[in-house]
Amino acid sequence: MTLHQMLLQVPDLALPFAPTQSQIVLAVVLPLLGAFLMQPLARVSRTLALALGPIVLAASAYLLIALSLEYGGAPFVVAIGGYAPPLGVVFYVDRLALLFATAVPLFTLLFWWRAEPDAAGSTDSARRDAVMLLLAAAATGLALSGDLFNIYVFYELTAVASFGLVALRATGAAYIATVRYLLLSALGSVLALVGIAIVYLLTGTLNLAQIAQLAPGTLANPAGLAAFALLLVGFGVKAELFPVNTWVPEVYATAPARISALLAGLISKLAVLVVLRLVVLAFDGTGAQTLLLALGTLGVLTGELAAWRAQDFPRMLAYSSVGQLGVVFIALSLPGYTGVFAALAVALHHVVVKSALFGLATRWNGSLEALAGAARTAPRASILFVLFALSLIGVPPLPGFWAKLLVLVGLAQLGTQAALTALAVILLATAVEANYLFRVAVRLFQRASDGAPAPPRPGRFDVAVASLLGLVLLGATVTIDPLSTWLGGIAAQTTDVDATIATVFPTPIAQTP
Amino acid sequence: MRNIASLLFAAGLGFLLLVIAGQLGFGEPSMLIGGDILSAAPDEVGAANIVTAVLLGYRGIDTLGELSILFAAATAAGLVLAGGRGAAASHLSDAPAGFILRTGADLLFPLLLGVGFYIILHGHLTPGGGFQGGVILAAAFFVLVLARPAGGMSHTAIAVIEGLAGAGFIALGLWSLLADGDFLKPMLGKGVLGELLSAGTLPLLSLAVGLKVGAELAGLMTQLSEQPPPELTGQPLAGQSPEHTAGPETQD
Amino acid sequence: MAYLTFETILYAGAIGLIALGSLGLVLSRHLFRLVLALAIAEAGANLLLVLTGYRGGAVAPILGVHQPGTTMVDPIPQVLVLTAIVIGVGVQALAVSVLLKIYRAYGTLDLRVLREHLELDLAKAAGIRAPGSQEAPAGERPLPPPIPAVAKAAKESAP
Amino acid sequence: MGLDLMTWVALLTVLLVLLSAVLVLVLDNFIGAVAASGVVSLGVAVLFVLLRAPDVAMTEAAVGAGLSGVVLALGLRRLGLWRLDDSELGAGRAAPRRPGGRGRA
Repeated sequence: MTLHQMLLQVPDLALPFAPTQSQIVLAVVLPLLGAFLMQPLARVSRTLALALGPIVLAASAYLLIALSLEYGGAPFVVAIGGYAPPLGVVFYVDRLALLFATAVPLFTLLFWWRAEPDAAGSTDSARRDAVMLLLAAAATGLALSGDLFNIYVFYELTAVASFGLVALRATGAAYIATVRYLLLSALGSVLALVGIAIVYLLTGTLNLAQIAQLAPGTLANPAGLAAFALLLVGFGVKAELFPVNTWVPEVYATAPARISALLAGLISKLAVLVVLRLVVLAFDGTGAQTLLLALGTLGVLTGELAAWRAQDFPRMLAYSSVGQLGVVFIALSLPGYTGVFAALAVALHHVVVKSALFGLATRWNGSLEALAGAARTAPRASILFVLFALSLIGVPPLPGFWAKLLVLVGLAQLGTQAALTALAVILLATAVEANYLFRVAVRLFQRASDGAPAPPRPGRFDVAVASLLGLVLLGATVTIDPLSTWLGGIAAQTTDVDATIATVFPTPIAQTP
Repeated sequence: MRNIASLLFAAGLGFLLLVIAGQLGFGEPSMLIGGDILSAAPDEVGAANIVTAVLLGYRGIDTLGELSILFAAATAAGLVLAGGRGAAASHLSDAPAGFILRTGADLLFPLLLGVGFYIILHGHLTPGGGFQGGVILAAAFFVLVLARPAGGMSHTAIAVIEGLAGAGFIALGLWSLLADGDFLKPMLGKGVLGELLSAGTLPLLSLAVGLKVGAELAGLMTQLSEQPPPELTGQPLAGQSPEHTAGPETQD
Repeated sequence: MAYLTFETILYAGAIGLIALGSLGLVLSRHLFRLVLALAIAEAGANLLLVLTGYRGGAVAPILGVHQPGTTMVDPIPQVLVLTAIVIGVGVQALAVSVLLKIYRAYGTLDLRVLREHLELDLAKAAGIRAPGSQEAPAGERPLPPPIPAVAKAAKESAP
Repeated sequence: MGLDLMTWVALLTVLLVLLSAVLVLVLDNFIGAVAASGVVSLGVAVLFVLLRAPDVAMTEAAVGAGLSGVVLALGLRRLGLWRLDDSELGAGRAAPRRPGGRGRA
């Protein structure tokens, strides 16, 4: 039996609590409830309040995994409040949504605990835990929602929760970074809201499946393209899209590294997921593709060049993250199945790699020079860094290579001038990437100069998380064949727009008002 | 450099909006789902105010998300304002209010409270509802804080109310999930359209929204008003070292 | 005067507010002004959204006030705007809180000056030896403890 | 001109709102700017009434003009910006001198 079959097969596990489909809302609602009750609970018992977050996240993860096992094959729809779509809000749960939704509580748990012991009082600790839970709830909702405005609400919640988290270090620099991030993000939200207004005016609905149904007749025009541009820039702020990514280096350099790991790793991919849904369902015209290709290419170019010039570890990672997400946007510009497949591959690879690398940056938060000779004191972390760097560059047996190859092949097949330019840029960026990552790797393994302060050692927990993610990466290397079949299946299901519409509206609804 | 990029961005935005201006038909919306909701809402939800019916019924999860955003903003503001110093420096700023303000507050507080609850509980009948009434509740509470800055109860009360009101909203949703299989489905009878006791659980949801919004906003304002004024903080604290004292340098 | 209809006037108003707000966000260098500009842009977006649901000659979507069967405006954009307004004020309050902390830390809200502070602080925290700098890397630098005046006042207010 | 009353009111309100928005951006006095932003909110609330959105108008008036004004005024008070004008603000703290001249963008 191949892994692919194993992943698709419905196991006969006797689950102690078998959730029904509509109970998937609990994955969003339980963290919200936990967040609301956190501060009152902290006044009663500090221990209970400390345990509440992990318990709620574990319950949420369990629920989503159980649902994936039970209903993981075919997509289904949950109408919230029981109002039939398109009148009410729906959660559209396909394999892609379940994959990302399940990742949210798991990754939040990985980066849940603070690196520094809690200096602040219990009020502060409860507040921080509450905001973390809100972030998890919002990100889960972002993965599951099938309604444009509902997505906007969850996106805003993700944004506001991350403002609170990136300011946690309470330094002046962190506050400046936070307020600049906040203002840019709020401008993006205004633009996204204008985009939503235009889409609503053109189609008369907010349900994504119904928008997909109406899109050929209503959104394939300049006004539709304008709406897409506004939505893209709006939701692109969190996805580190080129012109609206100025917040990335300063925020990731000033926020606690584990928060950066969560934001750069998973949360940015959920914004990508929103853009992916929009591209697949509503805006698959050439105009939208050209826009994505152009912004993605500029992102790769600016990100990797800035990473090459960066002098400190967190900002190097931040700029490299901008470049990697540029590749994701380039992949999304490829039409249909190819694009979604390639984009998912690059995005998932980046989730694993960047989460681990930012985790290591909890202690390696200084300049690159200070890392000289770190392999002597922290051999495992150094070896892990090299592993992730190799995969990030795209050295053959590792998954990063296959992900990048998918994009390159797709671009070559498209063969237009712009696509070939993008291809050249990605290759150039790979060379730049190899240069700066090797520079760090060499520095890690060189002898420290005499008299220099000992290079910092990453904490045991961060190394454990990185090792876990490294194992995931190696596992993916070994099982690359079934894995790509599995991912291809997800991409095929995601791009099957007719099936999506049929799932949300089992009985066809009126096409025009 | 960055300014040029920003200007280009603003110009692009303006151009974009101008281009679409001619294409959009304002004044004749398609009413694709709007029309359906207008005809279905009285039967499905039972609220005379259809905006409230959509807000708490059809799009109830949006409202829950929006309450969470307000909660996140208030909590994050609390984290920020308390950041770096352990706990908030409380009640430094304002001397006890004068007699007139205190008497005024005593009169105003119950009045605002009454108006707030009236608006909240009539949200399914007339314009208004949880948000609007909640703002008035927050104003009532803030008047009290202004008049008696040293009321130590406020923080605990706000934290408890905001937590329990939010939990109450979710609990109503969970009740219907367990009893009927759908989250946030209206429970209880719909009643007679236009009466105070109608629209099922909608007034209860409205109450939860009102209390939550009121508590969040009151908390935000209290936190802001308890910050020490600048004359107490005196000189700027961080970001200074000898080299910082040179004059501004032109950049960009 | 064919262009001066009710809808086009409101559309122009909404676009004007969004444009003015964005312009303020782009050009202004004072953080407090940026927060105000943001509120303007938000008001414009909200106006545009409500406008999408407007229908000429229709009444507000409340039953029992008008004759049954009267055409009503689309309620959905109104709901979206209600949500957006409340989100906006939450974000604004959070922004003001961060502004207070920035002002306390640096004594200015001028964005250009703050950006230089930010670059310098980041370089210092990361231990990058900027050329000409005599300082040793400072490592992470939390806000210093409250200054004596504040501590004194706190002591006095405590019972 | 063939404009009915509602259109006239809309036109005047829009002009008032846009004028106040410009004032928000150019007034040196921050109290004035906050007040102008309150006028923007009130004007927009009037427009919401004209657009048959009484719920939104109530919210905008309560939140935009009332609450937001209080939050901003509290902020101004705690920032000590009650009287200062724009030109003094930038000079409140001197700029840091970047050692070694030009930094990275």
